[in-house]
Amino acid sequence: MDYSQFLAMRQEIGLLIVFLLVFLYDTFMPKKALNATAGFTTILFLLFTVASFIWGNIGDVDAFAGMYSTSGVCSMIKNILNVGVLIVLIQSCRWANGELMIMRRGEFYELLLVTLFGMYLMISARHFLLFVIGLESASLPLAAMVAFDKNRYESHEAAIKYMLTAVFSSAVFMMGLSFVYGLSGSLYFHDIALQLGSSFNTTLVVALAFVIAGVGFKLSLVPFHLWTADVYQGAPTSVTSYLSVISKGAAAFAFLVILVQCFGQFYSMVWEWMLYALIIATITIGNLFAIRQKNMKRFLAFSSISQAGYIMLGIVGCNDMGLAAMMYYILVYIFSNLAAFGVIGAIENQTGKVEMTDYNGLSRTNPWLACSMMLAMFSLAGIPPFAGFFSKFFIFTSAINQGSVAIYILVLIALINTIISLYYYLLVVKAMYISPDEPQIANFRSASSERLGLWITVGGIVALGIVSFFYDSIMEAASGSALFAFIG
Amino acid sequence: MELTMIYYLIPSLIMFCCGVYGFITRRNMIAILISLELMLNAVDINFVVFNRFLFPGEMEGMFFTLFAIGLAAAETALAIAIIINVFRVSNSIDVRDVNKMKH
Amino acid sequence: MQPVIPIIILALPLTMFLVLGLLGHKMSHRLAGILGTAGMGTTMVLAYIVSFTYFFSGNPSFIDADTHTRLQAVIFNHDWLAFTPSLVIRLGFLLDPISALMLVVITTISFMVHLYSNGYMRDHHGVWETGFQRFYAFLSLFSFSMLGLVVATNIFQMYIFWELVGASSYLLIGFYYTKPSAVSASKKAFIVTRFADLGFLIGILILSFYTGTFNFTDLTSVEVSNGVYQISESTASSVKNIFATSAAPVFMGGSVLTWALVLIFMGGMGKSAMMPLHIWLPDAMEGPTPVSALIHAATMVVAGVYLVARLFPLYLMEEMSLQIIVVVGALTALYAAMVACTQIDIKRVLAFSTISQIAFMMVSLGVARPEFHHGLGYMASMFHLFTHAMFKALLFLCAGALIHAIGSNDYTAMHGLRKHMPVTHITFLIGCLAIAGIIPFAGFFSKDEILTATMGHSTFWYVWMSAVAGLTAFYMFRLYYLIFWWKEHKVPQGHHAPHDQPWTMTLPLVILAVISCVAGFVPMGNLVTWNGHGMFENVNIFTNFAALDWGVASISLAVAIIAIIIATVMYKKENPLPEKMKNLLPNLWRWCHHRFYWDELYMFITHKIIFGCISKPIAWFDHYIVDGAMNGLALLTQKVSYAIRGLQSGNIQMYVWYYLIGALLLGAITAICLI
Amino acid sequence: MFSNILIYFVIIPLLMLGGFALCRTDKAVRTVAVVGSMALLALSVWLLVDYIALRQAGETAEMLYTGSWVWFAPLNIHLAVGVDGVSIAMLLLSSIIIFAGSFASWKIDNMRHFFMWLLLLSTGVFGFFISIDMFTMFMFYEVALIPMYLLIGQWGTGRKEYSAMKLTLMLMGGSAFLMLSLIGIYFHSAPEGGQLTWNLLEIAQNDSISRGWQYFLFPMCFVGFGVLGAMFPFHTWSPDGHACAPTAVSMLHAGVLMKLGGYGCFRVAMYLMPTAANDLAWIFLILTGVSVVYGAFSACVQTDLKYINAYSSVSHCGMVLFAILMINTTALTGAIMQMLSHGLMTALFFALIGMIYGRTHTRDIRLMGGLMKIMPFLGVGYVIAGMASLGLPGLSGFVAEMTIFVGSFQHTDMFHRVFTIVACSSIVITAVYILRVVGKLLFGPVQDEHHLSLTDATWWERLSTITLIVSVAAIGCFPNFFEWLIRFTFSPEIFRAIGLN
Repeated sequence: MDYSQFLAMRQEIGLLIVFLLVFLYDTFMPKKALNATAGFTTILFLLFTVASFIWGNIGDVDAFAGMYSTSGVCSMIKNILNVGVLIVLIQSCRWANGELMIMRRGEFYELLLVTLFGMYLMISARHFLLFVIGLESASLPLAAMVAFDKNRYESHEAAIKYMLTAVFSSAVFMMGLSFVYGLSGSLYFHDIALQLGSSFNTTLVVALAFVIAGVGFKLSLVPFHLWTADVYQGAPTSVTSYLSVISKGAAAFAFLVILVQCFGQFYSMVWEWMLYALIIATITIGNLFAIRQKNMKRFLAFSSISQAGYIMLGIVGCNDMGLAAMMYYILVYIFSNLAAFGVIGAIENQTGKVEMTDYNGLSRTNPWLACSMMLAMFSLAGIPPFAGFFSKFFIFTSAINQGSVAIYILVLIALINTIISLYYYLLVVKAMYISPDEPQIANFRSASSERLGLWITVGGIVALGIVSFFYDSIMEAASGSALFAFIG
Repeated sequence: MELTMIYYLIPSLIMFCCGVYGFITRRNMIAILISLELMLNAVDINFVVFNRFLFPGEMEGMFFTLFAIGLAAAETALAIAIIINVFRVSNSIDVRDVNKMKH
Repeated sequence: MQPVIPIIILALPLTMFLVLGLLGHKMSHRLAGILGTAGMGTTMVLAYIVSFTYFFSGNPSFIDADTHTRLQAVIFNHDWLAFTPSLVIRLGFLLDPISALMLVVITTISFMVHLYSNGYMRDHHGVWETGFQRFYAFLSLFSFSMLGLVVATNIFQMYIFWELVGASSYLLIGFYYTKPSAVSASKKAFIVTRFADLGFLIGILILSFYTGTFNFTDLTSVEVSNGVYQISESTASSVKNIFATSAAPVFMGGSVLTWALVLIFMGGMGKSAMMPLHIWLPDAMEGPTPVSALIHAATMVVAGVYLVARLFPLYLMEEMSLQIIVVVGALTALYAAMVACTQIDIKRVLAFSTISQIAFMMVSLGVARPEFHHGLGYMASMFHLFTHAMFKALLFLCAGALIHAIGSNDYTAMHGLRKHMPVTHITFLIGCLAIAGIIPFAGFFSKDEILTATMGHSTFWYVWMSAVAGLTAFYMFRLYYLIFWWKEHKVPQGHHAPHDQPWTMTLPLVILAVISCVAGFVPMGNLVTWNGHGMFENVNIFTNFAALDWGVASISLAVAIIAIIIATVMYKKENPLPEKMKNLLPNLWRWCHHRFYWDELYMFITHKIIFGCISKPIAWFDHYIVDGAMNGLALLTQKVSYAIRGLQSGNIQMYVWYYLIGALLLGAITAICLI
Repeated sequence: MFSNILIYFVIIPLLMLGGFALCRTDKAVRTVAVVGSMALLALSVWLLVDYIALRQAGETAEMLYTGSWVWFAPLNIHLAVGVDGVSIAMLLLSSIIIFAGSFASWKIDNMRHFFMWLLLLSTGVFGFFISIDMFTMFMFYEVALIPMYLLIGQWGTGRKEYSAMKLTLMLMGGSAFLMLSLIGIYFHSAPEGGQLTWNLLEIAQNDSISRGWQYFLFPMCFVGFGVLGAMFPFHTWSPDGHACAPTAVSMLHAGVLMKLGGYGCFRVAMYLMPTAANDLAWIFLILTGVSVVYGAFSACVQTDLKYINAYSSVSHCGMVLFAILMINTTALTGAIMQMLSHGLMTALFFALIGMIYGRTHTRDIRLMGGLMKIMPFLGVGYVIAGMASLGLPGLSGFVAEMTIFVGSFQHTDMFHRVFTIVACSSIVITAVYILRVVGKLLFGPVQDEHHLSLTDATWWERLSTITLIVSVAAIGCFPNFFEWLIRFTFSPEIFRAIGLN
């Protein structure tokens, strides 16, 4: 065996090193030094992120007989996730240093890094065994993280809901997988595609549906989304923000890889239509549920469900442009959603309030928080000149690139849904800026880590769209990918 | 009588359905976990059977099954831990009691 | 002719308007009055110069020396708005017989009114009316607009100033804007004329679309051919050809030309208060009396007549449109005369009399044909326009003097004023004689020409119009007697006896009275004819006498005298005869007194139909259906959102159940669809 | 990039935004607002003069001052700018109204934030008018929409939350259709194998959108812009929105923002899809023709001043779209004239209504009366605005409407004729509701004793009003200049829809 193949996995290995260092620090450092765990982890991760940007991309390399593959796009999406995780880490500093967390904050970081490792595997896996390992290691530790707020009942309810549905989902997924295996005789993506040829039968369609359901669960596509709202609401805010952006981003990319690599030849016959149905259902149901939510986290949960639908539009296009648009969308979505969660977290950490009515008159007491929240909402709603507009526009453009009338109708439905989504995003703005009620939240100074997080995210919201560099480089990475060879 | 593949697949399918049925009807969360195990094991059987009957030259399905068993164990451990937590907080492991967050 | 003077004629009133309007409140009342009057006086002098130059200078651009034909002279013409290369609105100055005539009429009356208002617009103690400066500003605006209207070189310029006179009329009627009746009268005037203008506009659009021009010189040029004066061959053929070959030559039973002309006439009907668009004029008497004299008697209301006269060669090409004009005019004339017999408010009597007299002019235009005395009706119409402006302005100004002295519009508050206000009495009498058509006052000659022309066209209309002429004499003398005779004037306790007004008010009366006496001798036939060709070879002071058709003249004179005698019998002294007459024909009297219920009909149409049956339902529709649909959509979304909330039941088992169903359905439906 | 004058139309508002962010006192905010809006005004006047000079010098290019800088290279998105006479007229209109609007909001609460949002809106407006790249155009379009929500919500009156939400959602609904059609146009912007482009001029030159696709995309594009142009039946955001908006916002919104709709309709929908424009115009002609009289009739029975004006805007903006759909040089020129005219006079109306409302604290005409005596300046201003609205010659409304009517009358078929006459009849209905308001509001006896103690306009209100009145009169008195400026765009060679008509 050629051990130099491990070099291809440099990003994963780097992450493992970070994980180990954090583990060692947590285990062996004196108690006093443990106060610095959060800072240590963040800085370490920052270094890793930077290094990953610089040395991460080694071009298209397959390793371990094709089980593992990395390319410009893969390293790009990993880097994007890294940025998101970095922001989550910064934002969670205050929470991690809080009274309740003192004993367990090391575990939080370790679990988080492990799940990220799992996601890396999901992204780079070209063999279902590796993929399943990645999937499970990305979801099981998350259940523990969701349950982190030991003293809150909701946290446990969320954890058990997540746990049971996740295992159910992976059972269904593997059921589907077993039939795919039965039909193709291989678990290599590449071989599956070769073996299946272009013929398909009922079993394969149902198996494919099961596979889609399994990954769709991670992405919280309707109707596999039902866990999302409860879990987001119950989990600690930092975990929710992590769940809502990072794991979704990784899953979306993995979803794309599976669909085009294994089942690419069935695109226009089978799963294009499945995706249409899923996208319409996801966007619509997510929006319809979101409009009457009162709890901010639950509200953002439904909003993130409908955002997942938009992300899927990038897959429907099934070309480089769609891939780039999807990655760009994920990047922008990370910043926008994290800005929103940053504000929610800051307020929750200070006052414990998460209801939308608590935000009434926020602009008068905490103008900067309100402003960040508003920008986040505008970006999520796709209002220019904020990044969300560009990402939405590009993802619609990439979808329409496919050219059929059906896709126009699909996009039209998605666009009409943006109006519903605008409505509920504006509800938040209305509460903060327009509602004449007495402000519920007194003026306070949020922790410097929270402010740093907000500055980064708000800066991203403003800059990611207007500065074309980000999209251009993503597009450059995506246009080199050989992912779409089987589409036809 | 020769035991063809279908003789294995049908029980596995039945197992899977039992698991689903159990998951949906049982109130005890431990029972639900057991149902989940049933489902996962049905998947394992499938893999093994397919490997054995269709692609006997390779071992991919077998290996997958091994890993799946490991994963199932991890899942169960974690699930039980959380169930215990839930029990500590709400004094109940009835699954229908954990529905405070809804709509 | 250099365009300097014409430009000043237009620019001076406009400048006055701007100066008085913008700076008026900073000036003293007296200064504003003097400024306005002086400005108008200057304009008048300049207009006289221009007009006399046109008529008498013999300048080859004004008169063709060989054929003695007066020409249309465009003094200047500046592009204002080019719609297409050919359809261009130009602002210019067209001199031809009728515009020169109108220049004189407008500036004279306007100057008189300006002068008169100096006295009228202040009370007995010399306190100025509020908004005196504004009043003069509006008068100047009106004069500007009216002058612009008559010198228009193209039909769209005319429309522009047509609208502007409408607006200034609106402003002046509503001068006493705190009075609700004045406000509603001004509104009514504007809206009714606006409705008529809609017709005018569409007419213009049709006409200009098919002829490709707005210019009067293109549309109506007249030339001599084979010794006969007629609409120029080129214009006639091109217009005819265009209308004959255009894509939609026939529209709802009429040729496009007919439609265009009738619609344009509709505009004229509105401005000139022809039935059924006359209802605004009586109400317009809510404005200050000098305004009524200027706008609603002498100048603006004859714009309709002027419009038809201006396009007369075109009307000649469509017999049907002329017939319509005759019928509308004749009906209006009779109607207005009948109503005038029963009104109490002296200004209303005069208003209806104005309507009736304008109708005379309309009929006269309608019956004019080149075959008959070189289009005598056309000349008569313009002649009557001229004389009527003078004596009707005189009558209105007299009425103003009376109202100013008495403080009321009703003759019931007057009676027997002849001794108190001798100057007013005499001048009013002269006005009455003139309008009644008594020789040798101005109205006699012009009305006689009209009746002659009507006779030449149709005996029926001649009899009809003669009867109306008789009615005119009757109601005017009824008014005269009721104001100045009937019974002795009772001065209320503690009041001064009414007396003649200051010189600023009496001087215009005297001047106008003198004009009313002599205007009939103006040899109009040589100045204003439809084709520009003079009617008489030699002109002297008795030309008009010589040209009279004595058959017609004696009959009309007799009718007038009989009517005056009846009026004298009925109204000279207080007697029960009028009451008896009223009781003899109660229904007729009631209908006349209520002006045949036109106003009520309009009220019904506007309030019940337009507001009640169109606007309100539309507003309702907008609010409940269109907006309701939008709100409904939002509500539906909310409702659906609530309806499906059960999906998120909070129960894990339901979650996986939906999950499974979803996955199976996804697979199954796709499979079924594909296989 | 910075050598192009047009860019400064975006940069100045952005600088002003920055300036506001630094301001600490109301006085400083006012200074920045006045200086900035004067700079914008000066810039647009200078642009106008320079443009005329270039055209006189024989410049025949379709657009002048063009510039194009790559933005998102993979999608061939450029920041492309360029103006012709129409855009310059619109820029001028915008800067005049922003100038007047700054003075009209001299005393508003929370001034700094108000002006920041207002200037964000203006950035969008200016950006929209200078863009010739569909993407940037659309971006600026949406930039202009969203500040409305906060401006109405925070500074509005009445049912402001409802109205703000409705306005935003309906306009965004329109832009949803718009976005789809723009993307659709992009993918058909070049013949098979050619470089796709967002640039309007290039797309028009390529002329590669097939008839079928035009049929599909044109209605969406037209409706998308039409919603902002208050096209029946998508106009209901307008009355509620205007009624609740603060003065300057109503001015800017009715004066400029609604023009974005009309501008987009011809610059994108008709310009790029001439075939469909000609074939499908009749559908929209019915809608807009209806909206002309429908708005006017609705205005007749309203009692709230702003509702009256909002419905009159529906009618007048309906006229804009109506004229655009007539697809000939004269009518299209008239449409732009009507945009200018309506923009100015409706801004004037809303300014005056705001000033009156600020004094009487009611907008119900039944509760007011005789205000002419109490506040003559505002009264006279209102009458002038009314006269402009009902089309008095010498003011802007007349020339615009007449151009439209003459243009529309060029069609000889029954359908167009009937709708032209229907549209013409609106001048009567307009007179009805304008005079009704003027009569009730300004004339007659004073209704409310308390009103007697009210004061007339302050100097900044006078300045704001006079600016607008002078502009209205300038268009009304010298229409040929403006028509000349505009007409170039609509020569059949450039605007192919006319050639096809």
